[in-house]
Amino acid sequence: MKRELKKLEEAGQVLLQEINEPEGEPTGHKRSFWNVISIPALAILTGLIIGAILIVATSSSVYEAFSHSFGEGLAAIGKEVFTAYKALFTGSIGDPVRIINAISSGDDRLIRAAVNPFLESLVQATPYIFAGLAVALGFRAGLFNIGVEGQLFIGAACATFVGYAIKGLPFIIHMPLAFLAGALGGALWGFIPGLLKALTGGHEVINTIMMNYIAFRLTEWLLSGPMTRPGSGGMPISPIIEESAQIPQFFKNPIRIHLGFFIALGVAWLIWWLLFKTKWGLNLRIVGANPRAAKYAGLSVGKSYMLGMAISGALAGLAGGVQILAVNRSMALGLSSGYGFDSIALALIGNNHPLGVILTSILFGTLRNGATRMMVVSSIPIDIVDVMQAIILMFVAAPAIIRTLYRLRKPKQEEETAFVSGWGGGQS
Amino acid sequence: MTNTSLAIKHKRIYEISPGRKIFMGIAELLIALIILVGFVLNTEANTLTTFVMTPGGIEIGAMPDWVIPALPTLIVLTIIPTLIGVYQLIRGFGRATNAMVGVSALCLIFGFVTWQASGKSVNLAGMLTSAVSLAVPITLGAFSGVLSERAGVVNIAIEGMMLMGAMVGSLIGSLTHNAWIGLAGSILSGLLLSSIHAVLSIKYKINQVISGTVINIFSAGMTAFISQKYLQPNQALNTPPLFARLPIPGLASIPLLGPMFFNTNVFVYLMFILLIVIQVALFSTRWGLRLRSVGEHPRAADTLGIDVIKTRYVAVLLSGIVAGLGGAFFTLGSVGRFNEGMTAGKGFIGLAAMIFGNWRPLGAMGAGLIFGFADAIGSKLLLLGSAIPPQIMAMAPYLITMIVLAGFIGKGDVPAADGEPYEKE
Amino acid sequence: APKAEEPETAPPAVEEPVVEEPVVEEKKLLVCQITDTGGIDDKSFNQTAWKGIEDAIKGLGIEGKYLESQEVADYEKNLNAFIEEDCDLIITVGFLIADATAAAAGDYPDNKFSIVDFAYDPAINNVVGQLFQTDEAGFLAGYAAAAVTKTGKVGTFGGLPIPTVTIFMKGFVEGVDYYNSVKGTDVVVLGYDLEDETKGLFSMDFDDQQKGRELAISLMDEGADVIMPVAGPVGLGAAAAIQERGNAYLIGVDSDWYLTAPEYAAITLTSVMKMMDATTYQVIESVIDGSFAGGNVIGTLENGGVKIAPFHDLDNLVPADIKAELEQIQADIISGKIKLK
Amino acid sequence: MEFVLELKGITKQFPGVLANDHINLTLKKGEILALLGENGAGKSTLMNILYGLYQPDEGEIFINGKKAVINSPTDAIQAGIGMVHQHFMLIPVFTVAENIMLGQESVKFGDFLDRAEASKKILEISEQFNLPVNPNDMVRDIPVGIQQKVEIIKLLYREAEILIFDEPTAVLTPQEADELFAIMRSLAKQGKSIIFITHKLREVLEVADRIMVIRLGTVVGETIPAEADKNSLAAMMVGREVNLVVEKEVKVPGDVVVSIQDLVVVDKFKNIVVDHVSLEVRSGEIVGVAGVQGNGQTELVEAITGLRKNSGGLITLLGEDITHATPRQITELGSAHVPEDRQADGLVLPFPTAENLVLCTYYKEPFSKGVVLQYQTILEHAQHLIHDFDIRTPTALTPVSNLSGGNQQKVIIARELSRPIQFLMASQPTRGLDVGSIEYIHKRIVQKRDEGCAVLLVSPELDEVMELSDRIAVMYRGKILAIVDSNMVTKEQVGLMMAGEIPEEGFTAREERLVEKTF
Ligand SMILES: Nc1ncnc2c1ncn2[C@@H]1O[C@H](COP(=O)(O)OP(=O)(O)OP(=O)(O)O)[C@@H](O)[C@H]1O
Ligand SMILES: Nc1ncnc2c1ncn2[C@@H]1O[C@H](COP(=O)(O)OP(=O)(O)OP(=O)(O)O)[C@@H](O)[C@H]1O
Ligand SMILES: [Mg+2]
Ligand SMILES: [Mg+2]
Repeated sequence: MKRELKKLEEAGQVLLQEINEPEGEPTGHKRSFWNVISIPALAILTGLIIGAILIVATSSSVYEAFSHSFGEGLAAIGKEVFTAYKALFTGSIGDPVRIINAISSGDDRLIRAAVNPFLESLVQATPYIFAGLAVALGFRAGLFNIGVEGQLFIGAACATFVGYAIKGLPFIIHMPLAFLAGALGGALWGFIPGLLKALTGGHEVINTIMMNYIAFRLTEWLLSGPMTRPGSGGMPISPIIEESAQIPQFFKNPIRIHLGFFIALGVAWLIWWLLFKTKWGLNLRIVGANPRAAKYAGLSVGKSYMLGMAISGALAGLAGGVQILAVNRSMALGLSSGYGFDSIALALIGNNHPLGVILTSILFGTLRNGATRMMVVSSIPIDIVDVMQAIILMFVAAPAIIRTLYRLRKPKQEEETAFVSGWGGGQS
Repeated sequence: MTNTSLAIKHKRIYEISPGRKIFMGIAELLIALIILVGFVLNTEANTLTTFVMTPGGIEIGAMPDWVIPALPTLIVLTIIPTLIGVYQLIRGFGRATNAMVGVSALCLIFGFVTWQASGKSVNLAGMLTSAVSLAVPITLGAFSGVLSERAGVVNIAIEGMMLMGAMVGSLIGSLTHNAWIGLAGSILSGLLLSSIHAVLSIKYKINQVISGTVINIFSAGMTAFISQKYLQPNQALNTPPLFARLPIPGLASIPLLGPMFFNTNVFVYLMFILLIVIQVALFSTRWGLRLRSVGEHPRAADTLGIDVIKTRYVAVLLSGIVAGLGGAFFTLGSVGRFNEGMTAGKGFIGLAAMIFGNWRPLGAMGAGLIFGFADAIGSKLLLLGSAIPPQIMAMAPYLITMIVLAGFIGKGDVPAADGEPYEKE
Repeated sequence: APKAEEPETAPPAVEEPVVEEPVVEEKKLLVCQITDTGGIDDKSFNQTAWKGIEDAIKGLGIEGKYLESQEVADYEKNLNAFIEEDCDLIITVGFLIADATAAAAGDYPDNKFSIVDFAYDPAINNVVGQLFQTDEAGFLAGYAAAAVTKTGKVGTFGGLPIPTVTIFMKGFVEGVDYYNSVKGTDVVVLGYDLEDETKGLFSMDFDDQQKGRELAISLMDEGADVIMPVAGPVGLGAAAAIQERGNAYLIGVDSDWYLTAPEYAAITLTSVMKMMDATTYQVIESVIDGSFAGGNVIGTLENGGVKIAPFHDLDNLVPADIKAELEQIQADIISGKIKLK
Repeated sequence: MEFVLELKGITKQFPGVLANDHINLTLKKGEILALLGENGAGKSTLMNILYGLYQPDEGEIFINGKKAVINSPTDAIQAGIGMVHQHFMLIPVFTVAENIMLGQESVKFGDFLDRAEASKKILEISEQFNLPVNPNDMVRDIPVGIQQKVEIIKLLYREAEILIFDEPTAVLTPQEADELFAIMRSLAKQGKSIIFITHKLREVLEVADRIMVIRLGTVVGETIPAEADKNSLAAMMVGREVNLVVEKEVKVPGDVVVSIQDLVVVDKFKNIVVDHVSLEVRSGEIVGVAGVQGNGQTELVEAITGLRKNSGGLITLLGEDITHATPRQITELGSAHVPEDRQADGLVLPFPTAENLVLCTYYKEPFSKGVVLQYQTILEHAQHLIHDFDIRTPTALTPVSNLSGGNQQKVIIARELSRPIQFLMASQPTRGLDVGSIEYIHKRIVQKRDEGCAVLLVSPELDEVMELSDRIAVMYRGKILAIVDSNMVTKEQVGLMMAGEIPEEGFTAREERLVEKTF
């Protein structure tokens, strides 16, 4: 038993070493498994605890129970939290009893329904992965891309357009073409603030936020005008994309797991390779960590910002594109539940590393997926997930709070990640 | 010492790059061309444009309408940017270049309105009054930013603080049936959120932009949660009393200005009071000197015995108070009801206004008014039946923000230590 | 009125699906609603449809649940969640959710669905499409507005230039035009262009109430003294502005705002009602009595699916002859004597 | 005898470093005490403890015989202690008066600033101690020498009795330094006590009444100027004999490598900061640019290395026009640049040493093949340089942020000098380093020159420029006042020129090439 634990710990160590010290930039200090995992793990735990407090504090049945007696109140608290979190977990990972029952029954439909929660969590994670990579790459390149949401919309619009407007192409060409169109649209939308930062020093935080609103208005216009579905009378919805442009789903209803998830994993690997194994990536990271030194070393800071924003935008565009091509199959208002904003938290919790982004995306996808079930069972508004995410992000960003809360010792070496601050932009 | 003057007097070159000079000149001529082709050629002779100079529903401070012949006006409006553009191309305006572009842009806007309203009437005073009211949350957001950034703490959480302020104001106002208590609630919520921002960014020294993002996400989630859980099933919790219009005797009867500034609700007055208070406090008092020193060079301030940490806390908390106030405007000063996401990015535009306004209260308010104006004129043009689709028109404030930022950033005096956590060694 | 409602009545507290309990209670009919991304409190179709379910909870003793969709991809997921929950009837709301509903209806032919604000062509036999000829009611409101205005100007604005919104505005304008042609007056409608439905005044947003307020002020500044905002909660911003200025009237939409927004009762002239609650209630009834059959239900003046609300407190404002004329117009529309475009 | 200040057993432990180890120090009224010690010896730490910025782990402070608890600068100011920091603690966008009164403002009507009152007080002090300043000038507009006077007035304004000067002369011309010493002596005469920190042995011998030497956090000796000389002090500091003179053979310079003609550079406020500068550097020659900081040297260096846009003129490197070339083009032509601010410009602090060692070359073979970085090669290269240049780092993968200042500088020197170069642009290569490190870096630079490299050395340290350079160009207000043979001038003459004056008597001229007047 102990041996196995040890083995597990070792495996975890290797994994986390990867996350925190990509081969490109080892810090020379090996940190223990627990050291690395403790902060995010405890942050998530604390987020869940605070979520539970919120659930209890806003539950009328708890108050009612307390009005009867204290014991009943406590029981009600327990029941409330248990019910909610049980729904959260079975809704996102699955109910083992049910899976076994389904398998033993041999009914195809039952099995699909029983294993769906976990696979659905992966479906939910897919746009998070792309959006998270977008933010993470931005941070590595010294850019705070709050514009992922807008880039996602533009990417989705481009993918949709190529998806329905071009007809008669074979799948092998059409789908990749639509996919690339999504990347290109997002890249363009990201490139503009990158260009402005390079040329005028205008801070990308403000500009990307503005570009978000412009993207929303633009897609509204596109969808109710040029791209509207014939016969919808100007309803903001696009035609359904051609079959040849659709990213295939693997199973029948209700399982929606699709090739896009695996493409996301592949893209994450590609981004890791780009950032940590190639000179282009080093270039981006140098500019991100110290633009003045980058200039001194002969790098073009402006170009790097433009490139960084364009790649980041392309990834964001893919988040929208894949969602269209694999899940929605047409574009309408209400495309995103705020992936662009959630991905900021996500990238930070994942230490701006592709592997970390994948893990955190799955966590976020799981939370959101489970929240639906929680809403069905306990009528808890889904927005509670936002609150929990904010809290988790806060604790990850300020590990000192977690350390104080849980009386952890401070590790010898604090990791340093260069981030943007102030409004000076890339000048000086 | 050999030199008698102690200050270095540098030689300076006031020169605009030739590319910029030509670009601006062409832009101005283009504006003239748009007015000519778009408006002048499409206006019939002898039509009149009527500008109503009294907002609807107002009696005091009424003013006669302003009726102008559309075509001659438009011709004049073509000539002005033409002359400016030609001069710009030949000689250049040097330091006045930006101002001249501004004048040309004004000609374009005024021309557009004159053309659209030719043969009709348009309530100009109403539009300006509307601009002031739309400027209020933006300006308050900008003031909030000025307070914290002058002390060296970037606050992008203004949006979140306003959203929370709006919700809490509505909730408390509804519960107590008292707008003032609601306002106090908004302020308190701003204070609470800003204290989180302060603790995270000052005490724990986490990146201030991230700390702000945390608060924005938290506010969006929390307000939606509470709204769904309580406000929406129980409308009684979401019907706060509104602050009523409060004309200031005497001043309110000044034509045009009276209705715009002195016959509105308490938030517009608060905006002006804050303008003066913050301006004076920052630049003429001991408190302000210390606060600014902390934003410029915290170590220097520290060595002189100024408590950097405390000063920053105070600044951020004040920033939260003002942001909470800005939030209250939405529910208590404007619409009397909260709903999710109702701040619609005003906090962020407020930050842009702060930058555009050079981290000064007066500049911030000027910028806020420009954004408010952009918004108001957009609606007015839609109402007049503009050819531009409403979605595109709605982009105006955001586009203007970007253009303005591109033109002005880097020229301002951003506090030198803005965004940098202070580490006592 | 919502004011009187208790906070907890909205989503009835739902116990864990009873699995272990041996005593088989008589299972209540479970009706489940999936909102579009506007959310349950959109002061518009989501909320009105939910009101139909709430009425059925009280009146028919059913059980009701809802799920909010945060994005388009949630539609399918939420449909699956409710299918798994064994809902007896699933109500979906809005045009945008039509594709997903049709797909689910195809996959689960034994389940019953109903969709608000959409009609399938051809009809699907396990989905009831609910569509509303809102312009018919809007026509009446326009006529009444034209009769009431003192300035000769009335106004309207929308949330987004989409058919479900512009159909209100279109009917409203046609009603005013009809009044003009009958009475030889020259009442002007600000904010909507019959020729081009994308032209007009729109807040471009169903959230920004301050915008609604400013749009209403802008309309009043130009002289409008009756205003019909078709923009969900944004319309309440307009209501606040009208109330504050005090010399104009409001026309509510979707539900009777005199009842649902009682704080503005004093200025609410009437409301263009889209009886989604009633039609939803009817569909639930049809499930209970076994008469449920797919197809489309078109709400018209004739079947009471759309109507205008009483004038309530402002009854004195509308002359008796106008009321009579409105009755007549209603009959003429029903009979087809008056044709809407 | 009563001491105004007495430190007893002060100990301060930083993680891994014992910065102060039971240090005792005494100061008499009217005395000037010099503190000497190499980088990291613990001088600043001790002073920061005295000034309330750090709390000691052990030890006590007595002021005028009474035990004092100093928890913050406020306490220190209250106790009559004032400090002029090495990096001025002035706010550029505030006026002189605002800077001085900050923290002890004159106010009226409650909290409103009384600028007139403050100016009056400042002018009084200015007169009494002969420190001319104009209270209404903006600090960013006044020269460094005046800024320092502002710093001193700040202390006197607070009626400090114990004045601490932490490396106050680093940015001054010799004349200004002499002026400062005069001020210090007059302050001492008026009863103020002074602690004076410097790395310059000459200054210590000139101005101090008593000298204390610290090494590795402990006091290793105390002496008086009469009993010490430069060599003995250096040995005491470093713990070994140090060669204070740069050994350098006479060489005949070769061809022109870098030529600058009529260079004009403008800053972001459109001020002309480099004003029609012309200069040539030949192979095998070190040309030193002397001048007080802020006279355009930084901009000159940035213009030559392509970091800043030029507004006029022509620069050629090995015959190629590089006036508008990018830094990379210039580097690839065979030039190297040791930047002025090593942490801001020269290094990416969170990155490992190995990556920093290929900062300018990582994209080329053999460090990259195609787009893929060759980490194995990069590591081997790093190991090599770490050995050759004696860089003290635990491993090649240690982030440079963990290296000491001297070793960080060595990383840059190693990176820049290990390439085949024909031009070296060295900007303040020994800034803030101790004598040991300085000795090493000087040797390396001279070695490059001897190999035929052209070296342009920019430094505000007049000693460094005098000792290393073959020719000296003096920069003042953006112009080059004169270019002189380093053997032909005295330090005083260069110092005068740094203050903007050409010595009337001319230079002690030898026959040949002497002074090329450039304006
Ligand atoms: N805040 C700190 N944390 C950790 N170590 C520190 C800190 N400050 C100083 N040290 C260490 O304490 C030692 C003494 O530093 P100090 O700055 O006092 O030296 P110094 O004599 O002033 O050197 P210099 O001549 O370079 O100014 C050094 O080893 C330094 O690295
Ligand atoms: N911030 C830090 N983090 C970790 N280690 C540090 C830090 N600062 C200094 N050190 C370590 O403390 C030691 C002393 O640093 P310091 O800068 O005082 O060196 P030094 O004695 O001045 O050397 P040099 O003469 O090369 O500047 C070094 O070994 C360095 O690795
Ligand atoms: Mg050191
Ligand atoms: Mg020191």
